[in-house]
Amino acid sequence: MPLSLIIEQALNGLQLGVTLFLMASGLTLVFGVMGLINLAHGSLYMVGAFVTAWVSASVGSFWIGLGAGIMAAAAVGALVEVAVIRRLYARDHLDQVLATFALILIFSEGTRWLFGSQPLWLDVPDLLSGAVTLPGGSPYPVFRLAIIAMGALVALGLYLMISRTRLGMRIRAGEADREMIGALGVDIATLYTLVFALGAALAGLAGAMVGALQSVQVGMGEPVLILAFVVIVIGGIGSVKGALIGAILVGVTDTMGRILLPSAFGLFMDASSATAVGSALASMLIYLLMALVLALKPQGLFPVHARA
Amino acid sequence: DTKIGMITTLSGGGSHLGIDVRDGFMLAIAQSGRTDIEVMIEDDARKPDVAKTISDKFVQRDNVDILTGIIWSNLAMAVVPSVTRGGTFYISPNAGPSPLAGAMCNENYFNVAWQNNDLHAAMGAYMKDAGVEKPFILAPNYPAGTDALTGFKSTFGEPEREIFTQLGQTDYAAEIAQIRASGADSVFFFLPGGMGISFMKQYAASGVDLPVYGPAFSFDEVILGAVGDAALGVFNTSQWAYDLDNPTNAAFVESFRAEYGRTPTLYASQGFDTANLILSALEVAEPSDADAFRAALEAANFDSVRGDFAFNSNHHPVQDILVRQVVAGDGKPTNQLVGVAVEDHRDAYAAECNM
Amino acid sequence: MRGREGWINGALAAALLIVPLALHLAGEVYYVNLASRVVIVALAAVGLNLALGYGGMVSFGHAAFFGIGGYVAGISAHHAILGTSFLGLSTTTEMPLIWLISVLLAGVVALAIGAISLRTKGVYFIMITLAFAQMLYYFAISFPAYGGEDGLPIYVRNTFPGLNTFDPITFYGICVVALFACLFLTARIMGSRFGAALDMAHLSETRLATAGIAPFNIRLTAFVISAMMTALAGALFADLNGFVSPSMMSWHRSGEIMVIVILGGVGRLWGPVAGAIAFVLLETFLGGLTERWGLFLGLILLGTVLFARGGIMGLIAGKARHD
Amino acid sequence: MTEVLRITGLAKSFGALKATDDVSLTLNAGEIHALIGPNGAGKSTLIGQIAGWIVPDAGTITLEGADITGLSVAARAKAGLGRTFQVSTLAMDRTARQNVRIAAQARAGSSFRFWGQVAQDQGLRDAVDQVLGDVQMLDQADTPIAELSHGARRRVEVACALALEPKLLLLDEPMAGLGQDGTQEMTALLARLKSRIPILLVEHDMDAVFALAGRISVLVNGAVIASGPPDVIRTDPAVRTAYLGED
Amino acid sequence: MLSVQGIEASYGAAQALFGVDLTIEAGQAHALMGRNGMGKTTTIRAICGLTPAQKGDITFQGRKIAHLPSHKIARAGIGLVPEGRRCFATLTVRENLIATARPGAWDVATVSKLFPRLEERAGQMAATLSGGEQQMLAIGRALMTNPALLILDEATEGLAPTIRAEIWAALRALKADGQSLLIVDKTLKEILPVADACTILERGRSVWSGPPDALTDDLTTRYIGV
Ligand SMILES: Nc1ncnc2c1ncn2[C@@H]1O[C@H](COP(=O)(O)OP(=O)(O)OP(=O)(O)O)[C@@H](O)[C@H]1O
Ligand SMILES: Nc1ncnc2c1ncn2[C@@H]1O[C@H](COP(=O)(O)OP(=O)(O)OP(=O)(O)O)[C@@H](O)[C@H]1O
Ligand SMILES: CC(C)C[C@H](N)C(=O)O
Ligand SMILES: [Mg+2]
Ligand SMILES: [Mg+2]
Repeated sequence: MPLSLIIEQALNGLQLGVTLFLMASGLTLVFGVMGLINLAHGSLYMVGAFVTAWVSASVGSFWIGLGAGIMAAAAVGALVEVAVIRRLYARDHLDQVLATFALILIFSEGTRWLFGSQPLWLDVPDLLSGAVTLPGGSPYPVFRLAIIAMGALVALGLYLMISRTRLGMRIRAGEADREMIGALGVDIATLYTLVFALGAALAGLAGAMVGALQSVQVGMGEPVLILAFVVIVIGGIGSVKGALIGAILVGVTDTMGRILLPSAFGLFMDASSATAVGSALASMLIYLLMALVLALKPQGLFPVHARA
Repeated sequence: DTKIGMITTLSGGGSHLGIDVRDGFMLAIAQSGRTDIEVMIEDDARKPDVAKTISDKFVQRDNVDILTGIIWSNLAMAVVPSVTRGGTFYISPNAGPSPLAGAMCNENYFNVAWQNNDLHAAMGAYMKDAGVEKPFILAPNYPAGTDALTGFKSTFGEPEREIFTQLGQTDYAAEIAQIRASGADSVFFFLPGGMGISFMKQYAASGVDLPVYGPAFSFDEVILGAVGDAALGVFNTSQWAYDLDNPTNAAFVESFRAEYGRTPTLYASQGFDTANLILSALEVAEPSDADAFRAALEAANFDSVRGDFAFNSNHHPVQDILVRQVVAGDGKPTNQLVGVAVEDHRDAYAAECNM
Repeated sequence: MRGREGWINGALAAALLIVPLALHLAGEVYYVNLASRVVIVALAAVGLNLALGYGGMVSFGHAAFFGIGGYVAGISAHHAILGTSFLGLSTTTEMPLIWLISVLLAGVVALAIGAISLRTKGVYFIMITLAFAQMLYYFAISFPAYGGEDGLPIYVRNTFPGLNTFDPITFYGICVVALFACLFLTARIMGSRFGAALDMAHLSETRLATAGIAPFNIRLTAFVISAMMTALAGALFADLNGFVSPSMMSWHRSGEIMVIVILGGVGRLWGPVAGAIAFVLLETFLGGLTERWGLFLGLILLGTVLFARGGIMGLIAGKARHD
Repeated sequence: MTEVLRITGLAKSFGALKATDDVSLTLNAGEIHALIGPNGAGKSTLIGQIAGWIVPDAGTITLEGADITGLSVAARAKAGLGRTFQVSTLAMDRTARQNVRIAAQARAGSSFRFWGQVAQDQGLRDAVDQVLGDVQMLDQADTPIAELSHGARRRVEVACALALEPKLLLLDEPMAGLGQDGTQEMTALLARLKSRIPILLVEHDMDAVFALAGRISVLVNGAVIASGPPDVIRTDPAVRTAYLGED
Repeated sequence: MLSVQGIEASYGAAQALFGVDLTIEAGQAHALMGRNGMGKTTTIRAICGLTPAQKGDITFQGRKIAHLPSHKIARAGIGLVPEGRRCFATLTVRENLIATARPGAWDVATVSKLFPRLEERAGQMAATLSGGEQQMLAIGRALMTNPALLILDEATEGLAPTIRAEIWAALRALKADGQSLLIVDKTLKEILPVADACTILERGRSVWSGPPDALTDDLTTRYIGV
């Protein structure tokens, strides 16, 4: 297997990882820090992608579309938080599962209603289209590099926000004891709405970027959502650092597994079965990874909750 | 009254196929002027279990006479055998998995489109003639994908490298990396619907510049519209082209454009032919008289948009396979008929079928 | 079982006995099968309810057990039809044997999954059970011999000695007996010493351990029993549909079983039955009324969580009583 | 005097902090042995190690001569270790009876019985009534814990521990949160119990400690700095500076 | 400074307060007394907006606060040391202190001086603190909001005698600086010397109010149980 292929795949893995991170970071805020299981996070990803695609197509500018997509996701996130999620913080996880499952149904069908059942296609902006030649000599798509760079920035910003600022402390405090933080003078309800909207905006951003790369369709958020859950569980729920490392681990494992395993099985099987077994094993790989991590460290790689 | 149940894909990345089959089908029904035919349509979302549930409902609750509409072979494999064994007619406007053409064929099963291998086999032959030596070939891992590569190899011989992708996959970075590293001289891919769009867009952005080939499924008008100029100049094989010169076709293309405001794809033509086949048989017999109706279907006594059309012994078409090229069109690229690849093609499985 | 909840449970039982019979007499094959579907889904949820409702173990991976049951039925039928053997063993089409194998196999798998997963708590448990289910899901996808992603059709329904399982109402009868048996079993278990311990494992693990009962063993046992019931439902489901596919194990399915339990009322004996009836009927009839049924189903579910705490049972029978 | 519990050389560190530093002590039949010391001295950590929640770094714990250092929490409870918690661990929406019954059921044998119905088990019922009577909670036996007052909950906790028929009790701040009258009631209850069941008592309420304890050990920074009868401890200068203060 | 008039409050269907009156003058320490379960904590929760009063009025520094959300009440200048400590378990000691701090005389340095123990444990997760350490943290946290009125609900519970003595000394010092206090504590002999006024609750009603020296033995045996 040539080195250039390994490098390119490693970059692909990184890009997948970063995309997952954008989803996972929002989830880890909502799930880990605010203590809410939000199955509908994938819907916000979808909203971001659809609005970006739609606005880009009508206005003719990807960048305006992207801005609109992110803002729409944030706005929808804020709306959902105020209308539904807010009532669920005090409930147990089961009610949250049911309510956000219902939100998935509503969002999927609503999106279908507004935008139709067919996928929308979004073009990569001219500025980021085409490929650049990497130092090693092989070309690589600019857009994927841009995604990697953007993810790194978001990761840094979030990490600083959560671990270094009072805002971050207050959010975490709110999870530990929501009533108490209020009694000490913090308007936790508004704060949570903002955090939720921020998580939604990040999901929308991820959706728009991936949408431009792949396609924009109803249900696009669900596979990513599950992977994002895997990511934050591996990383340690509530830890932004954990989300980043978990995301990259999952992205690279998945991408590398997807080419290495089929070719490994290809050595002693026919192509069709090798792909089937290899790629399915590759998809199992990340879950194996997760089970392994949890079996050894039941709180993930970077546990934040050292509860008594 | 005749009840027809249509199970097809109307949502998700495979939806434009189902939509065109449906629209082509309904256009023919409308043109027939018959009001005694009830067509019930449901979306299978390209999920086998959903398709199975819908077929149970059509058969058990609605007592349909004829089922049709399935786009994807994996769904067809889940639904068709039990339906046809139960005595209901199934007329396929698209999916043509090899088992149903061969060992598992059934007297109540007809395919109006093609057997899955056909277009790929024709492209294999074409590429061999064109002097391609080391193609990298890929298709989704499901019955039609396996058929596609089998068909290709049956005429081309061994490719440089073959890989299978996942059905419904949207990210092809890993495949493109492997293409880049493979040392192949060309790419043949079978990626229908949204898969083709994603692949072509990512391929164009990747900086890999090997020529690509494929069946018409990878280059239908919807895909071309979404990928833009990246596909210009590409050759592909099809059993039909909108610029195919015969009066039935000219009338079909014109009326389809008038009705739906777009150029039909091959899927629309298949839906249109399927409906016309059924209509032609209904002229002769009722589905309740199964033997007579079957005989009427076998006669294939209708004007196909493909010109000559006849059924082989396994109820699959005998037809010409054409070659088309992607050219710049009016605003977006389109396909242009450039020649015939194989005349009166018959699929490879008829011999295995005894009904 | 006393008071209003008792009446509601009785009404549900009566409906399950009478309505399908009436549909059968009216010749509505499709609706009799729909009733079987309701009952089977309810059975899967009754299984989950033991772990989730009574034991507080929020398993997001019960579809794995549902799928195991399904695949045992499917693979048996597959080999029986082709006349081939499974790893040298001849297979069967007798339902009782298939059920036994399904239930045992699911039990063994649940023992392994539970032994690892129960080391974790809360959301980690939710996610690790999901992970194991996803593993099995992808395993099913990867195994081309049994249809892989495309699934495995069962062209001929499995048999039951002395009964004609093809007859929809007979098959319904089998399903409903299985459901009632599992409900009775659940009631017995929850009234027993084991049930009391499980209840405490849910409410106060510390209390249980302090009393000298290891919570882990209690939980694991309940998890295994719960998986077994769900597997039985899976085996019946495969025969009802005549088709098994990895989607039986998907996270969507796990979510759906969970939603049914929550919708019906967590930790209420007949909650899952109420949930299954409501969910399947809503899905079917909203689907008949409008193409946008998903939207309305979503709104109804949302309304239930926000305004009816404790699900349907909570809404009509009030708070659960424990005695 | 028979020795019920013996701790030898117990040690536990959290990072650089020695929470338990080579602690040895004993508990004899019929006595209340009080463990006092400043906040963060390591009292709860010590109780946690005895009960099995925290694994010690070194040292052994023996119960009536048998080494229990390696046993799990549940196994120790079965072996005869009863305890209450600083923060209530009762199941809030179950009744006092149901909470106590779990302990009685564990005492009465395996909980892996799936068929017989506990509600109908007369033996269990009698055992539960017996201990609820001991703590004077019979009249509120069927009230959910959530509706009980703080003091009543404390008594139910003690009943749970008693239902185990333990060889000894570990009590971590049983008076915390009780009003003055509650404290008095609890003091009376413990005084009644001590002849039957010896108690290792952690408590900051000095009135109660001096009223009840036969022996007092003082823990400071994880180590025992003094141990002896109340009168000696009360006047020990080191104890006064570290803990009691001047009064 | 604070005036509570005839408030009633419930937990769900269960009413806990049936009419509580309470007045605190600026710069004074007010003791709220009564047996277990008589409504002391509930009164405090009502003042802080955690269990809003359904009837009655609460006026703080001339402003009606009965229907404000809790964070607004806190910002109006009420600081709470809650029953049961309720430190933010997943935050470190230092983070607990600064997360909700507001500018004023109390800052990390002054709180550390009051509780040196907290400084030693600054980087430790609050969940792993000992019971008494958590209690100190809860007091420090409330002080850091620099409230006009500091409410302490059983703030010395579980503290060693030496520390309690220090806390009472600190409270006396605070009062000397003009800090208003509302104190619930079970040890009469410690609270009475600090208090300027007392209110006794009995079954959710205020039944007696007056200066500590007017508190007769008869009253204490009847309502407090000594
Ligand atoms: N998991 C842990 N990690 C780090 N430090 C810990 C941990 N658990 C306890 N400690 C520290 O160990 C010391 C002893 O704690 P412990 O709870 O045993 O004290 P204690 O004597 O019970 O005090 P109190 O009377 O205040 O309850 C404390 O300083 C505490 O902060
Ligand atoms: N969360 C709750 N739900 C229902 N009832 C409650 C709740 N909290 C307290 N109560 C009830 O309200 C009444 C007043 O309780 P409150 O906690 O105010 O008493 P208190 O005077 O602070 O007692 P203590 O000295 O034990 O702290 C009690 O009867 C109590 O049982
Ligand atoms: C051509 C494709 C759209 C469908 C394929 N022939 C199948 O049977 O699945
Ligand atoms: Mg302690
Ligand atoms: Mg109180």
